[in-house]
Amino acid sequence: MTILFYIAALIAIVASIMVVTRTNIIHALLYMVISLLATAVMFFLIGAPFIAAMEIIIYAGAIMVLFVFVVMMLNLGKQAVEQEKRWLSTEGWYFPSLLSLILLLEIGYLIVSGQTAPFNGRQIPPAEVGKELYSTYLIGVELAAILLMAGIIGAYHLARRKKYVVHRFLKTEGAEQ
Amino acid sequence: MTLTFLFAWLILGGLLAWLAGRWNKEAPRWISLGFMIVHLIVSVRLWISFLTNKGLTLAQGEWFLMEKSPWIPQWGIQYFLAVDGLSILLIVLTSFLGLLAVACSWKGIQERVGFFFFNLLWILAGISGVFMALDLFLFYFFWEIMLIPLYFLIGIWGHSNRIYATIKFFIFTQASGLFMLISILALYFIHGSQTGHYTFDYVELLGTQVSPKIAFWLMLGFFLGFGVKLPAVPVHTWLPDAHTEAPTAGSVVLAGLVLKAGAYGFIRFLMPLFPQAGKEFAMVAMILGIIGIIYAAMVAFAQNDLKRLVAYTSVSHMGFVLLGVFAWNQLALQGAVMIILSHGLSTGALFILVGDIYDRLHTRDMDKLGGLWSVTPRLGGFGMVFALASLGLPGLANFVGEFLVLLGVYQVSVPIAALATLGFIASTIYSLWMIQKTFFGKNVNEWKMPDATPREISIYAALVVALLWLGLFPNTVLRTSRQALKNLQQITSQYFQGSKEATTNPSVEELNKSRSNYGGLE
Amino acid sequence: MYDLLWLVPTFPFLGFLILAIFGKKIGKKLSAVVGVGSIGLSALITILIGIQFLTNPPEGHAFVQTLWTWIAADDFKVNIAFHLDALSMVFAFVVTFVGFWIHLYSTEYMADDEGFSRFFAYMNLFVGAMLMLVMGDNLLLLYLGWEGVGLCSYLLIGFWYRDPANGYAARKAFIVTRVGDAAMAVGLFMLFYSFKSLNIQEILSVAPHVWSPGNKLAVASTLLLLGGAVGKSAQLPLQVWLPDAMAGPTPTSALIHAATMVTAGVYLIARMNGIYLLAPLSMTAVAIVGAATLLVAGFAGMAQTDIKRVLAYSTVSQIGYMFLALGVGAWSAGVFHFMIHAFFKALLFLAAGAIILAQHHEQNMFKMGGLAKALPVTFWTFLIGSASLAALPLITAGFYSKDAIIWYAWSGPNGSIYLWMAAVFGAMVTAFYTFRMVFVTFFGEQKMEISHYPTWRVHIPLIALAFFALFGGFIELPGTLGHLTLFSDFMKSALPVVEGGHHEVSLEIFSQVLTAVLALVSIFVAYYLYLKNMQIVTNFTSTKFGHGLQQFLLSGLGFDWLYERLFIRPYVWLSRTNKRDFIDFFYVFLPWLARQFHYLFKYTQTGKVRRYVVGIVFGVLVSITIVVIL
Amino acid sequence: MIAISLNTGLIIASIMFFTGLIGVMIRKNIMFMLISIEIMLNAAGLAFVFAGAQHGQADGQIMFLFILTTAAAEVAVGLALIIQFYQNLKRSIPMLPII
Amino acid sequence: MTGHDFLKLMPIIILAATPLIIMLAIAIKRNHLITAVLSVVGLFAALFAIPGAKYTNGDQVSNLFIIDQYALFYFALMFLATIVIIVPSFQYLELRFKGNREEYYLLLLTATFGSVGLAASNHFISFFLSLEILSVSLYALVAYLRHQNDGIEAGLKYLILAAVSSAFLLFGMSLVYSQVGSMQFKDVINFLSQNGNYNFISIAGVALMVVGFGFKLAVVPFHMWSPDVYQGAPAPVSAFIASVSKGGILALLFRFFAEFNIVQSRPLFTIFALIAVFSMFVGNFLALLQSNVKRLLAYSSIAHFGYILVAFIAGNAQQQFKGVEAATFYIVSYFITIIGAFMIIGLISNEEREGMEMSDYRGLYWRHPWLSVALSAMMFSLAGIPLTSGFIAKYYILASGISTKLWTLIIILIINSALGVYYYLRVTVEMFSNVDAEQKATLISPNVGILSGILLAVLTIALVWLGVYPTGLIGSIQAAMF
Repeated sequence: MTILFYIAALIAIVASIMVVTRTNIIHALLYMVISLLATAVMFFLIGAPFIAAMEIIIYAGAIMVLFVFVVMMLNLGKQAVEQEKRWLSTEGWYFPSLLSLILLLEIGYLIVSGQTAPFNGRQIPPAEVGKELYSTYLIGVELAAILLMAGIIGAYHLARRKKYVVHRFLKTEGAEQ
Repeated sequence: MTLTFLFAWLILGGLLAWLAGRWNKEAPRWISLGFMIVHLIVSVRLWISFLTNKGLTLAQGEWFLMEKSPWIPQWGIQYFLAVDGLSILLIVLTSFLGLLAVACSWKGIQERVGFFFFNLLWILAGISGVFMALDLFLFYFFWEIMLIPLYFLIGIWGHSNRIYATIKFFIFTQASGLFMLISILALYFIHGSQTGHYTFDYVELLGTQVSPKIAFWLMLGFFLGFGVKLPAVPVHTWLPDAHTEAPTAGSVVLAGLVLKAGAYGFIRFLMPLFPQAGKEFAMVAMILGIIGIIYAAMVAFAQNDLKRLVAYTSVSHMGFVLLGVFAWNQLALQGAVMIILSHGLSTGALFILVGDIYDRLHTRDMDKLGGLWSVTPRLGGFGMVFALASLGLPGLANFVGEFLVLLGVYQVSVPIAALATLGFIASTIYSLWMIQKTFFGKNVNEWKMPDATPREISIYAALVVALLWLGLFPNTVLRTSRQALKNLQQITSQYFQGSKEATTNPSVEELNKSRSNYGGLE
Repeated sequence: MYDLLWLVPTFPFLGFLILAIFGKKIGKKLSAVVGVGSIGLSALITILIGIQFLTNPPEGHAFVQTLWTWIAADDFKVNIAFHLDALSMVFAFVVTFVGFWIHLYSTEYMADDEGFSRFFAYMNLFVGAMLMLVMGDNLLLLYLGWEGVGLCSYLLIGFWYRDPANGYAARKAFIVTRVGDAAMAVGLFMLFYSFKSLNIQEILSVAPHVWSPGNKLAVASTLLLLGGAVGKSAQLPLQVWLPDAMAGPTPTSALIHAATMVTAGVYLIARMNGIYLLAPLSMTAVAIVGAATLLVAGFAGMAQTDIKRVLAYSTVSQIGYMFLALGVGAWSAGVFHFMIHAFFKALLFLAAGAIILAQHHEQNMFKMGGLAKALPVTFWTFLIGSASLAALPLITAGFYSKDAIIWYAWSGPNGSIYLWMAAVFGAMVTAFYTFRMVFVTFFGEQKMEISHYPTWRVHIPLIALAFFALFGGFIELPGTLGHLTLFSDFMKSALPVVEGGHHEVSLEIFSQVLTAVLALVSIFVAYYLYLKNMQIVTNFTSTKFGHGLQQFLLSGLGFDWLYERLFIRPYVWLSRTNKRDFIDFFYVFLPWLARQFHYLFKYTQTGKVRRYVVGIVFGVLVSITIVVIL
Repeated sequence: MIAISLNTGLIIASIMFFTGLIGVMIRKNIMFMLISIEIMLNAAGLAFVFAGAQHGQADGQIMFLFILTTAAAEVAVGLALIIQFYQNLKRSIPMLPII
Repeated sequence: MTGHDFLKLMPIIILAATPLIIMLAIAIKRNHLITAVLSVVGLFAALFAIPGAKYTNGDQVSNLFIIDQYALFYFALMFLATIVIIVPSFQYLELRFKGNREEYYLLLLTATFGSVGLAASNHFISFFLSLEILSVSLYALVAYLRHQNDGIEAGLKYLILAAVSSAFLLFGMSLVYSQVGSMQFKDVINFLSQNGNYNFISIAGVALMVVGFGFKLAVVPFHMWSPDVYQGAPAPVSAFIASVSKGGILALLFRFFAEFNIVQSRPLFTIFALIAVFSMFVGNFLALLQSNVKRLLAYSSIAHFGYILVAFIAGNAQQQFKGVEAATFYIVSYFITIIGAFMIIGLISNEEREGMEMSDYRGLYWRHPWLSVALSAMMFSLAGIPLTSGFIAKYYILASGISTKLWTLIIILIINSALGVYYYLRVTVEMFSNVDAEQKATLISPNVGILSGILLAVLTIALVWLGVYPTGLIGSIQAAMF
């Protein structure tokens, strides 16, 4: 079982590295989905089946799909790739990555130096999560609701497309509706 | 109630002048003139009542008048105004010079007259507040209020590069004021921790025992705050810029009164609060004073802008005050108070004169001026009197002060007094240089200008009479400030022995012994 | 009669006020009346008080009148009070009497000058200040008068202000005297430090008890007072200003730079004789200063071409004699010489003024000539004056007063042979240059015609002063010639009598005869050189050495050149370089530094999001490393 | 059920977190930045679930749920902004190189 | 959720309900005025619910929120601030934005809700969620004028940076949670004070959380977004960001570190001290020669939060001058000044652009005396000159600093406030420098409505009143503090 865990962890890390280094955005998105699925497997192994399911349904399912949809809508696909290549090569990416590597090492050193308590690995069924969710953290849920409402209002307002009334000769701006 | 009246009256006057200024140009002038005259009458009446019944009202310790009411009780801050001999003198000076400042800017200021007099009266309110406040927080409060109107005064009605000068002046005083605020707060906490009662009350704070090392730093904070206002040499460079750019009234108020707040601060707050640190620091401060006198006099001699020259002269005169304060015996202090008053009058007069010349010829460059005596003998005559006053001619006010200071300083240390007397020579050089370049010599570029108008003559005459009166009959002033200065010395008595006991040499014992046998001659 | 004393200084001050305020309005005539009248009134009152002083002197030979308390700080009490005793009586008399004649003279001299009323205002202010100085009861009041006269000399030297050279001379005079005043001020502090009072009589009476003779403080304070006296009386170190002071109108030179102000130093030392006696070192110092000055000024006088500068140098040397007299302890002789000198020097100056007026304001002697016949009265009075100056034996007053000093220089309490020799040699030189001046201006052919014939207002003062120059000396005859000591008996009450010293009569006769002979010889030499054949002098001065010597003497033995290099140039250079006040550079540096920081941080605001994320990561890195390290 | 220690879990999460961080810093295209941010949030969520599992409490998972909702909201608004950004770009309004 | 909790939460509930009611109103008829009035009414209702909440006892509401006096004080402050921001934004939107303006108020209310939630939370979850509500609504608000490119650009920048910093915050929280085992603030703080010195992971976690705090407060290492966002965003939104959002976070910062004395743990003390010092210097130096007034206010707010951090470091050890009291007073005075200043910038704007450049304020004294008096009062208060509340605030911070002997920080504060005076004065100098005729034509003439005129007057008077007679406010703060 632990080997399975390590395999999943490895896949997740490699996939996320691949996401970061791809030039084509669609490939990056797909690698992202793989990494999410790997994390879901890890959740399942740790004993958080509900979260594993949520991860797959919402994260991989909804958010990534949204990404793909927007990418398609703005048909960024092909001609963006060469632009990406140019952008990726020219950009001096040594300094920032060096910086975050040092940070990673320091955090890793701190975590490793901490005491390594054994993992009691109790399985937490979804029922318990639900009960907990709607008793102590009820207000948390309502907060999440307001958060989503704000997100919707914001997205609605920003993404309104201006209707183009394109006349043959007078290229007027569409009335802002 | 008169104390609150003294500064609230001016604030009211300022507002009224500003409002009146919105619809007609003449009104603010007459309003502020009226307000200043009333202010002068009240302060003179206060002085007279102080002189006449000084004895009986001294029940409240040494304060002649006192007004105390809680302001911010959580922090132990009170609205505590009190006046003794020293403060009364300075308030009368404020109102006298304020009146002259209003009178002399009668023709000079043409546009936005209301706002001008608003600022002028608010500066005077701030200054009279400073001289009365005895709650350290209230003192700091007035100390800062003085700045803003003056900043506007110089910034709006100044001359060519007024922005640089006014911002430099503002930051100088603001930064040094903040250092002083830290010292006040540190003292407030030390006192609070010792006695459990957190207060800014000057009278209570006097007794706090502060360890010598910390006391030295706190004293240094106060010294920086007051040293910048009274331009002690290393931190004086804001004054010439502020003066060259300020309008006439601004310069008069700046030189005549704002500088005096620094001097007053030294006497009232620095030495009594930290006597031991003051005594240790006395020698350094006196050397600074000497440098101030000689250095500023030499720089003054080199200037070719008239106002800049007069500005440096006030730096040099204030060097004497620094000497007098840190010599801290009765003679030196009386001398310092005399210099404060006489310097206010003589430099204020010089600035009004220079302002009138500027209004006529629109140049202050001494190389272009010259031979004005033939054109305007009256202006020349008054200019001569004020220049002679500033070089310390006996019979005029400055001499009495300088002589007393040097007499007092002599008791403390001979070399410093000797060096300071060199200041006499240096002051003669620059004063005569100024007179020569402006009034004597050939009228090279044929200035034609009208002689002094009746208004100007009345201002000058008032100043000459005041200078002569202070020069020949200084006793009324000395009598007013004597008791106040004695009390201040009483506070610091354990560190500064009075001039008689400590530095006697054998000859004086014999003197007293021998004097008795032939019945004093005078 | 005595309580009218306060009127004596008040009249001149009143005159000053009236003339200063209403000078232009009341016109020349009335301002002349006010100017001369005020001095006349005060002279009248002084004479009346003088007569009463002689007939029934006040008890203790001194009268004190207190007006009001001037300054009363802690234990320092000074009041405005007048002290009249024999010494101040003499000085007051001379100031007002000679002053009156000079004022009368100047009504005509300054007649066509447009600053007429201003001139008389300054002159009245001067007389008032001089009277305050002379009659001051305490040293501070004396100091007030002291500075007042310094101011008036400044104003009057720079009277014709249009010419910057006069302004420079006036400033030079005031600043040099101010140097002396500063020394004197320190002396005052020292006296107050020891005696807790500045009242002169109190100091004099207490001094012997407090200070043992030769006490360090006594010497120091007396030397400082000497410094003040040297400054005011233009003695050796500070004598540079008097020759340039001739730039002022001639009546001023007559009154201030001859008769009264320059002798203020003499008055101060004479007045403070009590403490000087306690400090023999400073007595000798005074004597040496006097002797040295009389020689230096004498030599300088020989080479002058300007008639007024000759007289100026002669004043300096005659005051040198007075200092010599005070230095050797012959107090009354010094004062006597002061009185006589005041008469004949004022006479000489006024006559010179008449000459200048007559020669189109020409001051160079060698351009004038042959005026004897043209201006008979001026000639004869001038001759009497110069004879008295040159101390022509037996007939002139100058002889009696100078001879007494020469004799006491040797025989006085701390007189010495060298001082005597210096005095005698000085007398010879004085005779030489005086008669050189007389021959050059009055004899020989007339080079310029007369532009203005002096009227009665010039002649009467000349004659009056000439009378005193001649017969003033007979009130004090030396032991060998009738021994009349009217003047010294009068002075006994104020000044200590000359006692001690060796009194061989034969020696006294020898010194008197020697000085007389030497004086006559040098008169003849002057006659021979400047009247018989000028050639010797011209070819002497054409040689390199001769010319160099002439220039050296002309410039007052190079003191001016020295002081220029020593004091004036460094001071002016130092202050010029520091015009921008170098301390200010520090306060200019601070905003510059702030600007540099601004540009430094500005670099971080690139506007690129990725740079900001790097910034955040950098911040996190720093905090995590802190956690790791600490 | 599986005996892995909390520290390894945290290390895995931090590795993923910092890869996301590198992604944000390196990539110039905004879309990639958003995706990298998603990785970082996911990593944080992972850490929370590990911690929750360690302590046997449901808090970790509940926290993960809320992280999910915030990620969703953020992505929504982010993509809306990007759409608006390209709208303006297409109408060739010169864009500052802000990326 | 007992009856008590319900009453306790009443202010938050009303605030949450208002956007819903407004959406209903929009659904009926989309009208700008009604939306604005409704939101103001909603806010006032929430304000009046506060006294009710104050007198019901039992502060802890479920384990997420704690509605004590401290929180209620900040509630009142936020509500008033938002009301004052709404008034000018109404006029601003009328002038500048043609599209539908109602969403603005919805987002504004949710943002206030987020900030208020921050002030009241004492649990990681409520902290994170309120923070995210605030951030998400701000993304949209910043980019509200969507046809303006710099608005979109600012929005994108703000989004990416906020997301990164909240990711850091989360990661920090997870590390802390993994060690502590509970997400309640008081458990975390107890854990930290007991074994904070050797359990490095928890300290590292807190250090990472500091990134979240630092970003929202725009203190130095995380400050770079603020000038660009302030410039890009519309004036009222920048006012909101500068005041309400920073206020919420600051309230939470003080509550989080309330019992925990910063000075004990050396790493945290060094981090906060460094942040305070650098934000003071960077804020002042960058603002020194800034010619754009909005960017100048951004930099000055960085510096001001540097000063507030000094009070935070001073902590509550000293009985007389608690750090939290000084910071709260400073926040109140800071709110008044910064909202007023941004309101004036909002007023001085026309269709094309806002009056951001310094040259727009040239000679304002002689064109609009009252507007310029208000702005110079604000500037003097920011500079800390007497007669204004800024002086009392700075004095209060100085007192709290000196009482705990933080001498180096105090000296740096003094130097910086002297530096600060320079650029505040430059604004006033710009205003009273006289302007010639043809220049006058190009300047934007401000159109001050009646309502915003009154509001501005009220703000200025409040400013001067707090400067001269601050006892009222000090009293209520001292009562509210824990």
